Amino acid sequence: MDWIGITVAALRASVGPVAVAYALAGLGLNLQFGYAGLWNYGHVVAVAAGAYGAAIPLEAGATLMVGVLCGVAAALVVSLFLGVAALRLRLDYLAIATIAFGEIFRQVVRSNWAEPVTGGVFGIQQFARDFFDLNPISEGRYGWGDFSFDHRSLWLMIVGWTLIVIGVLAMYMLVHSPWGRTVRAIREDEQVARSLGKNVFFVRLQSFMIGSVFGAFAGVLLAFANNVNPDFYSLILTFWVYTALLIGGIGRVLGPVVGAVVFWFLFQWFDGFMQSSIAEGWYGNLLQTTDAGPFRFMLLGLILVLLVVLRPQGFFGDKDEALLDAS
Amino acid sequence: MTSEQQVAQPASATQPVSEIQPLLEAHDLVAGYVPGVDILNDCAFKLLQGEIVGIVGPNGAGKSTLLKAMFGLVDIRKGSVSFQGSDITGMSPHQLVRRGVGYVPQRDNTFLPLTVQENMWMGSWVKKKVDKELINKERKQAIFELFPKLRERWEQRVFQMSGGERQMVAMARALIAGPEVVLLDEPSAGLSPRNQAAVFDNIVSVNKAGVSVVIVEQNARACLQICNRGYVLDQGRNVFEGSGASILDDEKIGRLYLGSLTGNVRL
Amino acid sequence: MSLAKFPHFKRFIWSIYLIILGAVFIGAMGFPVSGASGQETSESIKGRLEIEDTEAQGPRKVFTPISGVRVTVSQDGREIGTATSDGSGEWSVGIPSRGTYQVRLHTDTLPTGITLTDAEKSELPNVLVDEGQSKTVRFNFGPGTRDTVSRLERISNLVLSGLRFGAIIAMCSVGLSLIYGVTGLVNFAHGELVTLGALVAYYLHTSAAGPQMSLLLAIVPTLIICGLFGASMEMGIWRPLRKRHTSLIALSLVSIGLGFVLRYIFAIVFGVEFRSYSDYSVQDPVDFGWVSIAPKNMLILIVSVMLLAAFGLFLMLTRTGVGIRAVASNRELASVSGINVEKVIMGVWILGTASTALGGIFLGISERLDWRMGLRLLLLMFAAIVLGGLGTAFGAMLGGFLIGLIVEVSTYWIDNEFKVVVGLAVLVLMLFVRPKGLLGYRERAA
Amino acid sequence: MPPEAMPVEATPLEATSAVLPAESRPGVSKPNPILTARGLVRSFGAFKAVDIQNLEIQQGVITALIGPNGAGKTTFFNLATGFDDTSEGSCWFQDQRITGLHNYQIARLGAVRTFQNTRALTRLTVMENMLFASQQQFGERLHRVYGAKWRRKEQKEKERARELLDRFALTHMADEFAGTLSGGQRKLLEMARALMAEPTMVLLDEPLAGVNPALGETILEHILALKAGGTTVLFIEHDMSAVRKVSDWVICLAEGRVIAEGTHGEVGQNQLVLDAYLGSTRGGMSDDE
Repeated sequence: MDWIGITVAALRASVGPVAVAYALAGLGLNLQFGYAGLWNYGHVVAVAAGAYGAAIPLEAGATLMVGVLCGVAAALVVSLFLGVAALRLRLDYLAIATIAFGEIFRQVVRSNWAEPVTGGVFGIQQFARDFFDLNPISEGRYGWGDFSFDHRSLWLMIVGWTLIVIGVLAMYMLVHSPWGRTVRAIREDEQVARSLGKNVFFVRLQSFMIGSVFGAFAGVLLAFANNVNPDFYSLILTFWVYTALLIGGIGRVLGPVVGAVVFWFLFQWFDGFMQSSIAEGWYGNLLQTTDAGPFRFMLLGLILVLLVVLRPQGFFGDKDEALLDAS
Repeated sequence: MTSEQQVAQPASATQPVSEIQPLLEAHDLVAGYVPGVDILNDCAFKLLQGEIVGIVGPNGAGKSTLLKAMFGLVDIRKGSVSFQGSDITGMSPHQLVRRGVGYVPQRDNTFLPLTVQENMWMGSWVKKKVDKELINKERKQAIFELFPKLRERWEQRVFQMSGGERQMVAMARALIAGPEVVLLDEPSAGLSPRNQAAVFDNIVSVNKAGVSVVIVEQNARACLQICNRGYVLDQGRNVFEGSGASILDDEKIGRLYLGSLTGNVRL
Repeated sequence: MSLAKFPHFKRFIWSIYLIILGAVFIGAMGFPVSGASGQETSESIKGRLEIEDTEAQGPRKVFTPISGVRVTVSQDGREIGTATSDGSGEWSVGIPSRGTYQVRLHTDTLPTGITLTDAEKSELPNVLVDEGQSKTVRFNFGPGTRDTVSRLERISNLVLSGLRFGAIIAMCSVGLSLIYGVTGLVNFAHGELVTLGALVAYYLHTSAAGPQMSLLLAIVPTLIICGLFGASMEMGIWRPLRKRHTSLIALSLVSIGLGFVLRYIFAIVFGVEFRSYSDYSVQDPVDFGWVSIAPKNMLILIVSVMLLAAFGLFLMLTRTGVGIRAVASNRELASVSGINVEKVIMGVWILGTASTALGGIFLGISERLDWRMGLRLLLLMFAAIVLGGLGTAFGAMLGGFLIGLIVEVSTYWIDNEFKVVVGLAVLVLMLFVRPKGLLGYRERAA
Repeated sequence: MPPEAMPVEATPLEATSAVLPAESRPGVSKPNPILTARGLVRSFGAFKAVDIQNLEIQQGVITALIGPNGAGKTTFFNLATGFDDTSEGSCWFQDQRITGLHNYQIARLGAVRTFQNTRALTRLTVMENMLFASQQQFGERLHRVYGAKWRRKEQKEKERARELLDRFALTHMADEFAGTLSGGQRKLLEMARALMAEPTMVLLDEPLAGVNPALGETILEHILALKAGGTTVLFIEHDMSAVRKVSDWVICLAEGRVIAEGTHGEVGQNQLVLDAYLGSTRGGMSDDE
């Protein structure tokens, strides 16, 4: 078995454009879930709104700037609507409401009815020419051996990692400001916050919407990297971001970034490992090559379970600060 | 409640307390909810057959915790609890109920969406042999004698009832299993004065019917008036123990621990 | 590591391991591992060509199949496929994906003497096929006495279909609601319990490697297996986590992970294509005047209603049933009343998974089976229990029927593809208007 | 014990500059009311948890709210601070009608409450708990987060917080998680936190509940110090000796109604009050002093 090949491919995925998008989405979810304590199971709505919000005007011929702004604006509008409606509910209801909303969003954009605008099941392709026209890197592959990227991926990665650096800095300042303190205090005890004159609903809404902006950037990046396809934005995306977040550690600024990198490393590694081991006939005829995909997802589900149970603070966190463990 | 139970003798003054086999006893209890924080520190408690014993003290003294620890609701870290001479430390509530200990929590002490009748079924859960028939007859009769009001409310759901009526349902629920002893956590909390008086009267009649009673109360004076003996707790420790009257008469105890306005009432 | 604080760690790990192993084992034994798992598209357009035999005697209509007729499916002028009707008049064309297609009947291939009722309708220009759907289209032949379906007939058929779907949702969501009631767990893996029931029955009934018992006989062992599965999940996973005072949100994340694990095991062992039980897969609807319904669906509706009513009576009248309601309303008090709460929770898990499995079998009979059938139902189940009132069994029943009705009847006005959206919109709306649900009771503040 | 705490020598009345009302009947109007309730009702079905015709809380004095369990004291607190919905009637705070306002808006007007069960924000440090309470957090508005201005402001607030922590003997814990504090320390933190908000009126729900007598004394001194600093105090208390020590005025609730008002001496003699507490008319009242 080509252990090195598998590992290099995994390393490549762990810093690639999709991992970057997960890190960005994770930054947003971390603000909502880790710092503000909002049980948001519909983060995919923000990501999808970002992707569609950017892709639709771009396809219609808008400039890149307008497209990106539209993506962010779409996420803001959707999260404003969802937040105003759902943030007044008890938190387990919030979870159900957001998950339902995520599915509503997906079903609507993929419907025949919305097809003239969203492309229905086929999604939207070939709209990011403006973005790749800005690419200063000339055509070709760059890197060492198997660890190499083509010019498009590299351009996406440069933009993406820049966004992450900016995002992490912005998030750090945000959560270490008095505003961030209020957000955390509300997570601890909203009644106390109210008794001290804090507008709990408004601050929650703010954190919800800011988290969605990060999600929107992730969506725009994903759209540039992979085109827009409605079935990509199913509920499952939210839970992979949760898994990544749990790996990195909830409620720490760098947690989602570390988590996304590790998550995609594992994801790709499992995939490579399963493919080769099945091909080499390790399991007899118990597993076929087509089972490698599902098997990898199964392992990741298992990781999610074990993480929550055994290390709610993440691989790198401190037990005392484990946010999940408090009952 | 039932005929096989004797009407108990109140602890007689001639016999020293230590020589009688206690019904419920706790030694050197250390217990708490959060790891590392002990609410009870070496707390001791004793109840004799047929007694009413009050546990009083300031808020946060650990009165309710003592009750919960004896009833298996709080982890006991040190010490032991025994009932009728056998060790019950760490037993779970449903085992204790089967042995004849009843407990009425302070809040949320009724099944709100259930009818009074269904609440009673739940109270008699441990009596597997007791079919509906028996509940309908003997025990129901006994409950109606104590709480006549429940007769007309029998089929009503509890969430439609008032606070005083709910407290009756709660007590009846604990009594219908025919326990030897009931532990009452602040039975008068949240009730109007008239209802409070009624609750204490009820407790006395329950006791007369042969059930020993442990009461935790904020309303110390009203409680101690019906108690044979009382314990004063502070900071999870016993600070005073004696007959109800002796606690009430003790000026210092009254001022320091009984704490409420009634601490200044001389009877 | 937090192992020290988790006394049931070993048990937990073992149960996860056993769940996976068991599922893989059953799968490996039960489902012939075929190359079919690569064949992911399963959408098709099919139909049966037949003409009413107007001379036949008796109350029931008799149809004669028309064979040898060619039908072409195309999309935007592109031909997708052609089929010829077989001896029973049936034809079927596989299509690549969801979308709108045109279906044309070649009238020149019709046997002499048989004509279309409406000659213009030899081509159906807008045949909409959903994801995974096998769409049936109909051509009418002969003089055509009743080819127009009245509004009343359409809506009453939708109502009946809604009741059937609602019964299935209700069967499946009673367990979800009760488990939430007694443990507070928002179980996102509940959809997988639906799938599990359907697939275990498939193994016992249809699968070549299974015992191939009749479907009705297979139901009993299926329910036992699924009930035991629920019990082992409770024993191995949920009880240890509850003992450790794991927060509800962490529990729900565990259920999400567990859902993934189960679902992808299904995908591996069952494959990703749609299948049907060999019994009852095709049944002609029986006409009752205004409504027509396949007998299997009628039976599902009747049996579900009877079972749900029996379960309701059980909850109202028996000691155990009242005990379940008591634990759901106040777990702490139930425990101090002498109820062995853990035992009741265990009972609820067994009952809940068994009834959910039965719902899954019903879903499989009335529609089809695949590895995601439960996931597709999950959000509608949530809609049902939120509508009826979280944590109450009667709420789940009422909510289930209502959601089924709303979802089906909405297609009278709204396009088919928005069915689920309508159900979820009801859920969201309910959360805003009356979060405690229709049957939830309000606790009076003390 | 904090060094700055005032010794409890002067009886409360001597330290009061405000003139107490001459009469002591329920609902009497007072010279300078800060909180006023008129026809205030909170009903649950047919049951009225609070039913107050007329009640005024005087500015600058310490008022104690007493009454048996379930008399509606905490419910009244909840109504006055917007934590519960009023069924009928209204409350005014300094001439502004506050019924219908959100609880945080009422807090911003200057009426800050505490809770009966201590509520420390456990995963924030003690210092963060304090800073969070400040009403003048410039950087609390989102659009200012990335400016530099709030840091200067924060520095000032930090000094103020440190002073308060000194006063409550919590300085050494400033950088610990509030979750590590003992029960008594949490009680002190909660009070310090309320003061950090610079309220014109504090409403303390059983500030002595669950604390030992020594700490109780300290808390009472802090309450007196509050008055000296010009803050109005309304507190719920069961412990009559504490009420006697610090309160200028006592209001007794029973079954949701105000049954007596006056100085603690007057209320202590009131037959209605005794009845309410005892549920019967046994016994009389005698003052220790």
